[in-house]
Amino acid sequence: MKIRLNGKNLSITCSTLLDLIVHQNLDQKAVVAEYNYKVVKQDDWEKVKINNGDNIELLSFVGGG
Amino acid sequence: MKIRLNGKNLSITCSTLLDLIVHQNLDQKAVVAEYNYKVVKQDDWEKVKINNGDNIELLSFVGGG
Amino acid sequence: MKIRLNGKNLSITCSTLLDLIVHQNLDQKAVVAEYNYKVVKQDDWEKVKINNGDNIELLSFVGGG
Amino acid sequence: MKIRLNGKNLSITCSTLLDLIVHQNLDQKAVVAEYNYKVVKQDDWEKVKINNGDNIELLSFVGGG
Amino acid sequence: MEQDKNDTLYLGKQGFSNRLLTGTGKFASRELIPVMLDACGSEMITVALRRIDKMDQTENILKFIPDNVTLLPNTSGARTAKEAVRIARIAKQAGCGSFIKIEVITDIKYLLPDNSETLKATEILAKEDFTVLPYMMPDLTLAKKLEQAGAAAVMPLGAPIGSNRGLEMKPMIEILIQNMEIPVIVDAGIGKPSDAALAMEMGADAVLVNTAIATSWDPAMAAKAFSMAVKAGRMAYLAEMAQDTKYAKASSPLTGFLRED
Amino acid sequence: MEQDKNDTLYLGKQGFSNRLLTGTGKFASRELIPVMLDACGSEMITVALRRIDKMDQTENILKFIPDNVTLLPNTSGARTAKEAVRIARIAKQAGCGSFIKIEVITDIKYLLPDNSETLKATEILAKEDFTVLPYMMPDLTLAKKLEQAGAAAVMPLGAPIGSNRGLEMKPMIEILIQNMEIPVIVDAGIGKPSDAALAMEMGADAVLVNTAIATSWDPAMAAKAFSMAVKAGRMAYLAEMAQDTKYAKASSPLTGFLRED
Amino acid sequence: MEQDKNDTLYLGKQGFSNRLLTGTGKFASRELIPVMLDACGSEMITVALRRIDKMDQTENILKFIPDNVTLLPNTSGARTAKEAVRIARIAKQAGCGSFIKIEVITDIKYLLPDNSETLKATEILAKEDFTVLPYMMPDLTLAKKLEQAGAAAVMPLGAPIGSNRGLEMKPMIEILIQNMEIPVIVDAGIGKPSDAALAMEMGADAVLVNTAIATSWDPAMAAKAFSMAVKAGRMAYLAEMAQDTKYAKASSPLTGFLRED
Amino acid sequence: MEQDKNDTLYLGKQGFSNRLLTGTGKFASRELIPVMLDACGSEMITVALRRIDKMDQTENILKFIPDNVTLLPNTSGARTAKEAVRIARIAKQAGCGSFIKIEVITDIKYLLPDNSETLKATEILAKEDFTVLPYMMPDLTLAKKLEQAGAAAVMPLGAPIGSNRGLEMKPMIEILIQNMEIPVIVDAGIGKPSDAALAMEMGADAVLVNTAIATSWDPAMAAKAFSMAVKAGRMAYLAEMAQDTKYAKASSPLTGFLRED
Repeated sequence: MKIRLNGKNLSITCSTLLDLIVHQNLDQKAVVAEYNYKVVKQDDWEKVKINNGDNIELLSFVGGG
Repeated sequence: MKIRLNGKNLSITCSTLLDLIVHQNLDQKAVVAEYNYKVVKQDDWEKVKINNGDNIELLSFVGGG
Repeated sequence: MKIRLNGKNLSITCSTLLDLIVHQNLDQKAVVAEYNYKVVKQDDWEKVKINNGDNIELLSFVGGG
Repeated sequence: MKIRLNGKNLSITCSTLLDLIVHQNLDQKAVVAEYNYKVVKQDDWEKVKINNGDNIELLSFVGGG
Repeated sequence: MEQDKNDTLYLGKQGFSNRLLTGTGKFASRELIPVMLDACGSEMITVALRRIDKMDQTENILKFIPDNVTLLPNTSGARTAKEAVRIARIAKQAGCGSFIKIEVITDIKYLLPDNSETLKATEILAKEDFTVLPYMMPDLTLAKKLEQAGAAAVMPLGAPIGSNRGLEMKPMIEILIQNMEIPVIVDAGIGKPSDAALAMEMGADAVLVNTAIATSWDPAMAAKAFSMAVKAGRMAYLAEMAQDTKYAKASSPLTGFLRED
Repeated sequence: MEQDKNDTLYLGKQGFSNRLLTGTGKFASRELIPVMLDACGSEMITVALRRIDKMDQTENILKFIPDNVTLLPNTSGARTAKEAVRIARIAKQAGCGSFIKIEVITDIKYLLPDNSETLKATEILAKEDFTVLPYMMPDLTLAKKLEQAGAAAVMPLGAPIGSNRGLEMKPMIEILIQNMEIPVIVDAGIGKPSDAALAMEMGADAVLVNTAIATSWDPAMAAKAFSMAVKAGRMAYLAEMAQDTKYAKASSPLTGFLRED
Repeated sequence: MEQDKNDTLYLGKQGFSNRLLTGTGKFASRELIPVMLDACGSEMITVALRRIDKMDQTENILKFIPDNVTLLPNTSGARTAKEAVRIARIAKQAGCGSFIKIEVITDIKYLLPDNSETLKATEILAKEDFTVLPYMMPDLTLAKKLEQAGAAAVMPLGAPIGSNRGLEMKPMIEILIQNMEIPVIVDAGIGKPSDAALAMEMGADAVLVNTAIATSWDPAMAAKAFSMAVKAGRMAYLAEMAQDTKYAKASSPLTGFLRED
Repeated sequence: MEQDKNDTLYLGKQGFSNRLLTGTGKFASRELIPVMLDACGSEMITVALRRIDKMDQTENILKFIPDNVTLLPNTSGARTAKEAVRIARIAKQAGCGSFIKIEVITDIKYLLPDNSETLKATEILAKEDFTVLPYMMPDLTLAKKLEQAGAAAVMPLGAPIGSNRGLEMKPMIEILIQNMEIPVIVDAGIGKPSDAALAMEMGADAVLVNTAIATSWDPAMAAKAFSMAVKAGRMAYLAEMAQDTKYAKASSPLTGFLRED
């Protein structure tokens, strides 16, 4: 399955958003996940099935002025 | 005949643009005439017939920065 | 007896510095007295005899920047 | 004979100011000569006999602001 | 003698008593942020949103910000109104509240904002119930349009971001202060406490300081200094200090001199 | 985070922790003076000496100054070194302590000091164990002579007395600060807290403010504002804040932007 | 020694050797205009277009402008891009040539331009083969868009029109000068020859001065003064004058002193 | 329109029509000096006196100065009034005329003058029929003493010698200009034509420029630029240009707008 993650093309096997985030080994509390231009709350990550061509952004808040 | 001259409504009897300008007693060399949003050169003033509802602007160049 | 008090000539009858200050009706605590270019403390005012031609300054501290 | 020339001690054999300046090989037109704190004009250089202990300054005008 | 307890700054519906806004950028260590906030009492602080890079995955600036401090996410990185709007929406949905500092920049040399894209983003986000604080070039006509569009304040720059050059744009900022209904917050360029004090004396409603605090060798002390300077400037503004004069005015009396005559 | 407790200013042998010096001139009511002092914590205050005029005999400014505040009598009214010396000696003998602010002025329009008479008075009084603080035109050569003569500090003017025009003489004051061994106290002209903060950021050791406090409509609030600004400026100086830069420096990261690509 | 004869300023396709642009507004008598032009050698001058008012019907400013001076009609009075475009087209059809100074203003207090409407008018008129000179708030992002849209130059204001306050916007104008491909002409606010010289030294391509000339008591002398100042500033720019330094640099030699030793 | 032909500057009994004074220091080649003088028309130029050093014996700057240009020898190198007096007397006896620029400096970092030694030298030399032009720190009290002592003008510094920092001492120079009877010539620090123009606009009687001309890559062009700027500033001063205003003042008429209504 091919998706676009953070602006780059990627082939993955994860089936849900949660799988993807776990697989990326990220600190879940720090992650802001956008699935096809819509933010998904942490509780709902496991409900979101990933399909071919999806656009996913995994973001976090950082220092800025 | 009612026209709009320089932003104000006016009843006139002049039939051409030239008549109007002559009637207004203006220095013809100083006048820039716009007839229905189109500039008319001095030579053509007599050719322009004025109709009811026309929009006419009589302008001149003045000092400005 | 003629003295110079605060830059002005004055005829007085007071015999001591204390007399002079009392006679001028001044708040003694606020007065700084200079007798012939020397400051005299309040306790010593009564000891200072005034002579003809003496130069006396009665000063006080005021607001200043 | 020992003199002080331009702030430094010097032993010389020249007998006149002119001799000294010639001996120093200077462009005479550029020289301002002070002999014992007094300026001597070029015409008078040969008249000035140098004595032991004299203080001589050979100066010139330079660029300055 | 004390500053009026009711001297509250309202941004949208929220009131603030501290008029120093701070930022989280450029700190040598994020642990310094809560110490800095404690030192200066700032009640609002900016944060930025970025794609997670595996190489640097540990960052979550939010956990260094105490709960009583209001978050002000910025849209840094946006080059268009559209990108700014997207970032703003994500920040809000991610639970950062409804404040948003709009920052749309295409100039990478001076980081000067794009006023017209900033206006477009403001128009969109104000309608979505954001409390919109647009970072902007000080420009009265544009500021009036932002006000019209529902901005909660305008944030004119004093000088380019991070330049520490102070109130280079002072004449235009003064014009904004004298003509805007909504608050004017001077953002960017403030390098020293005296700059902050001056902005407040001029009548600015608040200042935002990040770089000058974060990059000093003692950010907590610097933050405290800025906080005091902001308060000092505000008090001077409220006390309507005397105007300057052409000639001198003696501060000691001009009579009663002790002289030899 | 707190400013170093040992950041003491020494004038002669006496140490001061508050770097705002104040004055007693021009207050609408003398009762405001102790309130003002309490508000700002100033530890030294100027007073003047005048001939008593029967019509106005009640004044004794000293009773409005708390015991813990050091008196700094000035020699205002003096037009020559001789007159200044006489006033200084009277003030000392009258129990005002050994501090003296030398002020010799012949220019009645701008009240600018006479540097050469000031130097002469300093030479005399320093030998008589006064702690001499000369008010002066900022002039490095003269300041070095004052230092040589035993002055405890130099007090260059920022701008004419009472003019509230701030640090007009900034370039020369900076030169003094960078080259003097004794403290530099900016006196006269400081009109706003931002001026005071700026002087301290530049490295001035203290500032003296009278007119701007006394003539504001709330002298206690103004004094507090100046006190905070002085502290803020001092802290910034101690924290060695970052220098200004020509270009911008981003305060948000320049990577990881969320964009449509 | 003479300034390079080829130091030509191009606006569109037309070259100019004199870098002082003038205006026809506010002269006490129109007869002064040709005298003023003769005194300063300005090769381009602004005029405005107004509805004829019977009461004041005699005005035709054009006859006071010599043929060798290029007309620059402005769009003053326009509050929108649409109105500016209309005025521009009339001016061109009336035989004033293809130069147009775009001026779109809604702020009647400071007469500050509306940058976004100015951009819209520029986009339209540049396509119609006007040589477009937009009067603008100094704003790099907007200036780049104007360049993109086909403007022949940008005309940032130094300070509000007629204020004589000089280069208040200096920092932003410097940024424009350093980053624009098209010429930068400083318009509005220039009050003294030194302001004009400074603008040229900074690298501005030209300046436009109207009020300061027209309202002086001797417009011809003032115009001459501005013209000389513009040339002086341009020459200094071309001669790349030395930079300023922190310390002094002796102008007389530091050796060979005549001294008592 | 032309500047009044009788606008003559008198220094002592000699009249000058060109108000730019120049210097001979720091030129890459002395051959540039007459070219520079020809380009700018300066009528007075400084020279210095030094002990001849065999290693560099060829210098005689005088032969590069045309006869119609008045020499102004300076006393550079003097650290005391006594040394300055000695140099002045030598210069006069050597045929350089009676003009003397007094320069007494002990500060080798900023080359700031010693005002009190300068006054002493002025007192002595004025009695010996020198036309004395003292270089000085701008200080009104001292300037008045110089005037009293017979100085033909005062020459306050704009900024440290050779620093090109312009009119840093502007506020004090303005005070001198408004209060002195003798001419005020701004010397030192003038780095750009705009600085020179500004000094003249303020009412200075002349300016002396050396470093900025001599160290530019084209001294003749630079000198010409300064000369034009000085004339421009003088003309503006004589034309009493309009004051600056807080708000804008339209330069185009505020009536008769062509609008859609």
